[in-house]
This record gives sequence, structure tokens and C-alpha cells, in this order.
Amino acid sequence: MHTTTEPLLRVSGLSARIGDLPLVQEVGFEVHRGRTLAVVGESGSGKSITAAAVMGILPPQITAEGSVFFDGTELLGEPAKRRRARGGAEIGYVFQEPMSALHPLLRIGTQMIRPLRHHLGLGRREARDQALELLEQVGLGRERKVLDAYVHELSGGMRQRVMIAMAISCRPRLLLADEPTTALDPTVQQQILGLLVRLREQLDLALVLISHDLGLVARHSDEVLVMYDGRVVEQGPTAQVVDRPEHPYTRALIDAAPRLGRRPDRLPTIDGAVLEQTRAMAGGAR
Amino acid sequence: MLRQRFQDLVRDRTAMAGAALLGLMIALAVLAPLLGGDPYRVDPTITLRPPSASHWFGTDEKGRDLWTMVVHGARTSLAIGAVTTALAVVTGYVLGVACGYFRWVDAVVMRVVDGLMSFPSIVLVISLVGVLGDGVATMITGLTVVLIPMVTRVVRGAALAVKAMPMVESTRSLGSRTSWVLLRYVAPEALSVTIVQAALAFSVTVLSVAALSFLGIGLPPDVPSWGTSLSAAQQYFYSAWWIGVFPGLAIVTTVLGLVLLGDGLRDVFDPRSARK
Amino acid sequence: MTNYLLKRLGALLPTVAVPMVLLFVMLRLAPGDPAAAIAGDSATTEEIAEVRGRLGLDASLWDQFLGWLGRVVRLDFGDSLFAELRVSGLVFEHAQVTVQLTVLALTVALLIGPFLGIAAGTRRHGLLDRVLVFGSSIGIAVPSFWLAVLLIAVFGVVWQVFPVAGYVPFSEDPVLFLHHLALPAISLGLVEAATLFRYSRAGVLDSLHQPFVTTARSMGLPERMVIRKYVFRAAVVPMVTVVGLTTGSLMGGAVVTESVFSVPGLGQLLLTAVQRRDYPVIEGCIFFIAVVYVLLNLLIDLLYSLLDPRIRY
Amino acid sequence: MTVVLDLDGVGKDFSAGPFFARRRTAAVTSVSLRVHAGETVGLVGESGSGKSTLGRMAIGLLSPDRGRVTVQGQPLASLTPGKMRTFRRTMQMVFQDSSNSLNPRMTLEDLLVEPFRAQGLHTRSQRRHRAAALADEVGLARGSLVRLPHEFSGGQRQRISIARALALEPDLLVADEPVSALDVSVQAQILNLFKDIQQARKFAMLFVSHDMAVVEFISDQVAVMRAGALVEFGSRDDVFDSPQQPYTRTLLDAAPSL
Repeated sequence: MHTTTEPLLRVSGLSARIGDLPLVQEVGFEVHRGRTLAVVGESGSGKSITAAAVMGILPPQITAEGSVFFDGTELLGEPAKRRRARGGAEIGYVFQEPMSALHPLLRIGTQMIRPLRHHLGLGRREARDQALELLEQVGLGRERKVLDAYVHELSGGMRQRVMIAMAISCRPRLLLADEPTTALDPTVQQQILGLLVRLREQLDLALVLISHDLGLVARHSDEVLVMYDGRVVEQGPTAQVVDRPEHPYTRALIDAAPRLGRRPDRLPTIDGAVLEQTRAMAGGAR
Repeated sequence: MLRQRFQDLVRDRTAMAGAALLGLMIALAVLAPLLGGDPYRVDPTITLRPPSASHWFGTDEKGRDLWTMVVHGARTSLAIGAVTTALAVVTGYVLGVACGYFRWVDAVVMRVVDGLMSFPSIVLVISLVGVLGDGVATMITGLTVVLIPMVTRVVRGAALAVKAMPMVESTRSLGSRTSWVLLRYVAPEALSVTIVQAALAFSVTVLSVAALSFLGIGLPPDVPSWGTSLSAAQQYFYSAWWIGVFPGLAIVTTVLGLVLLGDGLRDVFDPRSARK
Repeated sequence: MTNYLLKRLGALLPTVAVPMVLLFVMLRLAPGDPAAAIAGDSATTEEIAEVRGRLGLDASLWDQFLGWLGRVVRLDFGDSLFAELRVSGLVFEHAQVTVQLTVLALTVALLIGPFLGIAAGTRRHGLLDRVLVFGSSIGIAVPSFWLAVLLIAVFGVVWQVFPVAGYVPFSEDPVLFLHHLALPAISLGLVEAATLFRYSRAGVLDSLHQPFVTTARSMGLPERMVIRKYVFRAAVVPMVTVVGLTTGSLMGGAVVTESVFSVPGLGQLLLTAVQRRDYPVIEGCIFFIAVVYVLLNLLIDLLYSLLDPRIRY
Repeated sequence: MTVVLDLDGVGKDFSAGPFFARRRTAAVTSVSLRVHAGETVGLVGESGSGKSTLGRMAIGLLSPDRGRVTVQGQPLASLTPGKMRTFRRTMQMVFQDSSNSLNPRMTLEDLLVEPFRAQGLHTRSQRRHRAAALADEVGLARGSLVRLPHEFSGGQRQRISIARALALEPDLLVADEPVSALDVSVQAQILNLFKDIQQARKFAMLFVSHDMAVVEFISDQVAVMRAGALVEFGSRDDVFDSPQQPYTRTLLDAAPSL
């Protein structure tokens, strides 16, 4: 199933570095509205840096180059102010740890209402109504109690729902979720991923899911991008990548994880040769 | 590991600037008998002379050479500072580690420490010296009593933090003795913050000694001291600015050196609280 | 809350008890005869015995302690050894002046320190930041009494815009009151401003890197709003403790500064008492300062619970 | 098969809540469980289920408020602190967070010698010899004996933790989420290592994890905990093929699969 329209986000030749140390090299991908791309990789693969580079929230010591083409505009090189203003209104971002990503001393309502008033120009009352509406949308119900609560008073799952409500509040077209369920229990993980996918459909969003767990995001994504050591190893439709991985690294990654119902005596591990080969194939010698 | 930290310290420009200032003052203090004249020689014929080739910093109201007074003042300040700091840091370190590890010690010692901590130290020293009577020993006692809680509290915090770390649970699960845990786990970690506290304690001592002698408390009046010189400046400042300036600069140089060195030590030895 | 307050008061009891007991013990255990020292070199045996009787030093140590404790609990510190005046009256009268000076100095410190700290923290590594950081290091190194001497020399003696010494009660003439306390308050406040500067700068720097600040930025809020509404809000909480500690060290500093400016406050009372070994007055001063400390600590706790919803008593 | 670990009605309370309205809540209500020699029991549950608390009580790092813990026939509660110290060589633990559970000032050799030193076993040269052998057993290069913990990768640090736990040749090993912080590729190696050494040494293992797939791979028996209570216990095949409790089924449904 291929859409003929222009992709909402087209990243090409994206590289990021700290000083001389490359973190991400020559990464490229596309995302269309209404579709989900999973970016998968182990720690140090550069997946989170890639997301932060798209969002424009890289720490100052990291520099990015290449192209991040979003809805007809090139974002890299855009003035910081202009870039900042796109946050929330055009691109939403869901962080890994909602506990620390939400302000501990401000009420949930206050934190949700500020962007609503800033981006959508709503009045105080309208913004509050809208915030209630959003809470309902993420499955928390129209609860004033949640708006008046502080983050430490909510459970892990509720926190992440609030975080998502905030990220979609100003009607972005692209939603980036960086390991949105890593801090949560498995049962809650599935609920949150389900919620993200449902919102993607309802709001016609383009969704990018960053994760270390291919098994987790496989059933929620249309396409997968596998990264290793800052480079793209393999990308394609999720079913194809999972069932018939072309690259030995992807294959090894899938096999190395224990899966329900398999019960092997030993797990296949990724040997050094494959990693060496992956490095070489993905981008040549350093 | 210590060597690594020491190298970091040498590379830290703030710390080195502080060390240089402090080193200068220590050199003056050590070489005072060579650099200056006799601090007890009073010459009524040359009172309140401005700085000149024979008297670099001028003379004071009793006709003593001010340069001599300043370098011997450094001797007084730094000697009292060193002894007090050493006593306070060693006691505070031992108490702090013990508090951090043994609950019953903690219960007793921390009540006292809290009581002394949350009290203006200078007032307490003044009162203690008032009760005990003047003298160098009294002053050292008073200052030590005031500084011990400061060190104890910080060391205890560090010790408690170590005790809660998984590595202590890990060594305990091997069956390690308490003495081993204290010696190899708690003590080395607590040492880092103690080093930082030492610089702080030293600077508090130097400032306190200056303040006390400025008020005419603690030190016998004929002992050369920056504070004593400055208190004379209150009367003679208009006619002899140098009495009010040079001893003050000596204090600032010493304390600034300690503050900068302390900041550097904190960056290297206690990076967590340095960011705070 | 009531429960909590009671518990806190219990925890703060050592703040009063420890210094008081320390003084009690030190006086009795100190080498030499305190009574002889107080009575002076030329005192006769009878006079020394009389002083000993007045101090209660002739009883056993345990009886002395019980008697002393009873009086302290009743807030009865007796009379000054040198004037026929109640210690409580003396302390109260002088304390008013010290409290006024402390409040003025705190105002000076609060007007300068946090403001510059925020300015420096939000412009890290800029020229302003470096200058202020260096300035604050010097500020911490300068003893407040030396600053007082310098200020007197410049503003009191050379330019003669401020009086060099003295005190006029607020009720008599508010303008003269401020005029007299201006230099003491500035010399005291400037030094503490340096401490406040350091803490508020560190607080801002710390908050700037918190994940929730990144979240606010990712929501497209302008940097000014992020700093004002998110960074400051987080940085202000730890400042409460620092301001509390500052107030404490200001009271300590006031003791010294008062002597430079001949301000008739608690510091002067204490100094005179120390020089004359007027024990009841020393005890009274320490007791008062300790009580103020306890109240200050409770106030900080209260502010904390108002500012940080995570803390509930 | 001999029973190595016998938990009999074991429970533990924790005080929680605000300063004054502090309540005691049960982290573990009352759990009975046996682990035999040569067998691995997987203890699975979500956060707050009490599985780590139970694991710590099993080797005497926490003492239970209720019930009895017996290891190799020895009730732990009756041991004096001194006896407990010596008895620790019978039961060991592998910790979750290897970056914090190793003293950063100790070299690999110090870390591997520490168990013997703690128990006063062997001579100095024998200890070093055994440390080197342990490094071999868990797949750490002998050349790295002089290195400090931060110079190792996460997987290698977990190997160090395992080697330390094995040093005293325990009869019981409790592993508390030992692979949850590791990348998939490293996790596979460590899980294999656990299987290998258990087959070689035949100790009883209580393997605590939140990951159903990991538990299925490593366990012979499976115990499912929820809110401080044991909700299901049985052989691996029984629990995974025909779970009796709806909660177990929920956990199985939530587990990622390809």
C-alpha cells in the first residue's frame, strides 16, 4: 500500500556529531500522514538523536547537518525562533520519562493550558475546556481532578497519557514518540502504544515511534527503520522486515530476543563478525 | 583514581588560581621571620608613616612596620586556621562516617550537630570565648566546636548516600564485615566531600579569626593579627588609609584563594553537588 | 499540620538546648575560677564568694544544672551582673535593633543577589556571567566588617553623606533611622548578596537542564516564557532554604557590624557581656537568637510546603 | 531433589504515605514457595508486585515480618549476625544495576577476590588464582583484571556481578532483573551464560523478572506475583501453555511478540 501524496516528513542525509565524533550518519527516511514509522535500534544506535534532530531539541554541543524536509519547508538551518514555534503546533514530542518531563511544581492543567493559549490563542476558560476534551481523548475522561493534580499524584500510565494529550494538544501533524513506553509495565505499554496508533488514525497524524524493542513496536507500525552505530541498517514495510529481514544484523536482532512460545535451549547471539559486517555495509569504514 | 582527580584539579583553572593565591599567603606566613622585622618592636617616633621604601606598607599607630604585621598576621591566621581545620575535619569525618553507618550514633550525634549547625557560628564562638576566657587555645577550641558540625553533617550525608547504594548491598551479600564496608566503601566516598569541606572550613576559620580579633576577643592584643590591625584602622583611617587597606587585602587574598580552591575541589571531587 | 508543627518543634529543641547546655558546661568545666575572673584582679575573697553565690557556683554541678534548667524553662535569666537590670528586658530592647538591621540587610541582599544570579545563570559563559561570578567570589572573601570600615571611610568620612555611627529609633524619625542604618545594612547585605547570587545562579543553571524545561521548549513556548514560568518556578524552591540560612548568618554578621557602627543591638550587648563576663546576659542573648532561629526554621518549612506540592505534612 | 529454598508464608510490610498519615502496607502479603537444587524458578510480576522484596528476603538481605525462610534446612531467622555472615556463602545474589552495584574504586581482580576476602577463604595467591579462573568462567579476558568497572560495558559488568556471586559456590542464587537494563543482543549472551553455569554447577535459582519471554526462556518453574501475593505457580509449560489465572493471561497478551 503506497500513498501517492508527498510525505509529510522527508529526512535525508542527516548526520549529527559532537565535535569530531559522529553520532548519526547519513540517515534518511520518509513518513506520510496516517502512517507509523518505527525507528528501532539498541543503545548508541543514534535513534533518539535522530528524533531530537528532527524536533530541533538537540543539546547545544551536538550539531546536525543534512536535510529535514517537513511539509514543504527545510527545517535544518531555519532560524531558531521559527523552528521553536513549530514545536507543539506542527510537531508534537512524547518523552520517555513523563515523570521528569512534566513540571513537578505546576498543576497538570497549567502545563496543558499554556501551549493551548499560546498556539491556538484560546482564552483561559476555552483552553481549560479544551484540556478536558484532550484528557477524554487520551482515555482519562473529562476529569477536572486530573487538571488540578500534580504529576507525582498520577500513576505511570496516567502520566504518559497526559504527556501525549499535551503533545497532540496544539494539533500537530507529526508526532515523535521517543521510547514512550520504556518506563512502563508491559500491560500499560500495550495500552499506550494502542492509544498512540488510535490517535494517529483519528487525527491523521504521521507517527514516528522510537524504540529499542522491535517486537514491541512491530504490531503497531507500518514501516520500520533499523539503526546500528548511527547508521540505517535496513528499512521497509514492517511485515517484510520482520518476516524476511534482508540484513544479517536485523535477522540477529530478531532472533536474539526471547519470544513467547519458542522455548529454545540457547538464544542465538549476535557475533562480532556480523557487527563488523554491519558497520562496513551500512556506511563504509570510518 | 586519586591521581586522576589530582590531574583534573591541576587542569582546573579556578582551582589553580586559588591555589596560587593561597600558596602566596602560605609562603608569606612561613617566611615571615625572614621577610619582615620584629612584630613586637614598637617605635613611637615613627607612628602612622605612609608607605615608603623602608616601610612598604607604612607603619601603624604604635609605630610598628605594617608589612611586618601583615606577614606575621598571615602566620597567626594560617596557623590557627590549619590547626582548627585539621581538628574539625578529622573529628567531623570520623563522626560523620559513624553517623552515616550506625543508627544509634546518628541519633545521638545528629541532635547535637543540628543544634549547633543552625546557630550563627560567630555568635557561638564569641560566647564560648567569652566563657572560656581569651587565648589562642580557647579560640581554637571554640572554632573547632563550631566547625565540627558543619563537616559532620556533610560527611554523614555522603556516608548515608553510599550506604544506600547497591554496591554496599552487594558487598554485604557476600558476607563482608562492617569494618570492611566502612573502610573500602563508605570512607573513600566520604573523603571526597571532606576535602571540599576542608577548604570551606579553613576559609570560615580565617574570617572568624579576623572578626574576633577585630572585636578584640580571643587573641591577646599584642599578637600580630589582621583583625587587630583593622580595628585600629577604624580610628586612623582618615589619616592613615594603609592600616585599613593592607590587612584587609591580606584577608581577601587568603579567603579568595580558599574559595576558588574550594570551588575547584568541588568540581573535581563532588561533581554532583557542584551542579546543584 | 498541628501534629507536624509539634514534631518539628521537638526536632528544633536542640537548636535552643545544645548551645545553652554547651555554655553551661563550658563555664563550669573551664579551667580557673570564673567567679574570680568576673570579680576582677583586685577583688577580695568575700567579693569573689559573693559572685560565686550569685552565679550559684557553690552548689553541686547537678543541683546547679537542675536550678539552671528550671530558670531557663521559666525564661528567667536573672539580672545582669553589672547593672541592676533584668536580662530579659535588656535582651528584648537590644534585639529590636538587631532585628531591624537584619531585615534591612536581608532586603539589600535579596534585591541584589537573586536578581543578578538569574541574569548570570541565563547568560552562562557570557561576559556578564563571568564578571559577576568573579565578583561574587570576591564578595564572599570580603569580611563584612572590613567592608564596613571601607564604607565608613568613603561615605562617612570623605564624602560625609552617611553618619559613621549611631542609631535613631524608627518611631522617632523614620528617615534618620534609615539614614543611620543604611551603611550597616549595605555592608552586611552586600556580602550575603554574594552568597545568594551563587545559589540562585546555580539554581537557574540546574533548572535549565531539567527535562521538563525541554518539554516546555518542545511545545513551542517562547524562551522568555519558558524561563519565567518553568525555570524560575523550579529554581525558587531551594532558594527558600538559602534565604533562611542567609537570615541566620546575617544575624551573626550583625553582631560584628553593630560594633563597627556603634549600633546598640544584640551584638553590642553580647560583646560587652563577653568582655565583662556577664554570664546571665550571654545566656539571654544566645537563648533569644536560638529561639529566633527555631521560628525562622518553622517559617521556612511552611514556605516550602506552600511552594512544593510534593511536600505535605 | 533436595529443597534448597523454602519460603513459608513469608510477608513484609513497608511504611508509606505522607509524613504523618504514614500507613503500613504489605509489600508481600504471604508467599509460600520452594526452589529445588538444579532448578530455576522464574518469579514474574509488574512493578510493585513485591517480587524484588521477596527475592531479597530469600537470601536474608531483608528480614520478613511474617513467615519463615529456610535455606538448605537452615531457618535464616535463627542465625546470629555473625553466623549469617558466614552462611551467606550458601546464598548469593546478582543485582539488576551492575553500574551501581560494583565499587568504582576496585579493579576487576579486587572485585573477584572480595568474596573470598569477605569469607576469609584461601591464601592470597589462591584467591588471585581463583579470581582469574572466575573471569574465564564468565567470559572476561584475563588481561582486563586490572581494569575498573567503568571501563567495562554493561554486559561485561553483569558478567562481573555473576562471577562475584558464583565465587563462593552458593547453593542458591537469586537474580534480580539481571538483564532488564541490557540491550537485546547482550541480554541473549547473559541469559545463555546463566543457563550454562547453572547446568555446570547445579545450584537452585530464583530468577526475578518482569519480562514474560525472558522468564519462559530461563525457567523450569514459574511463579506469578501480583500486589504482594502469589497468584499462579506451576511448571513452565503449564503456566505458559494453559495459564489458570486471568492475570497471567493478561501478562502473556501484553508481552511483545513477532
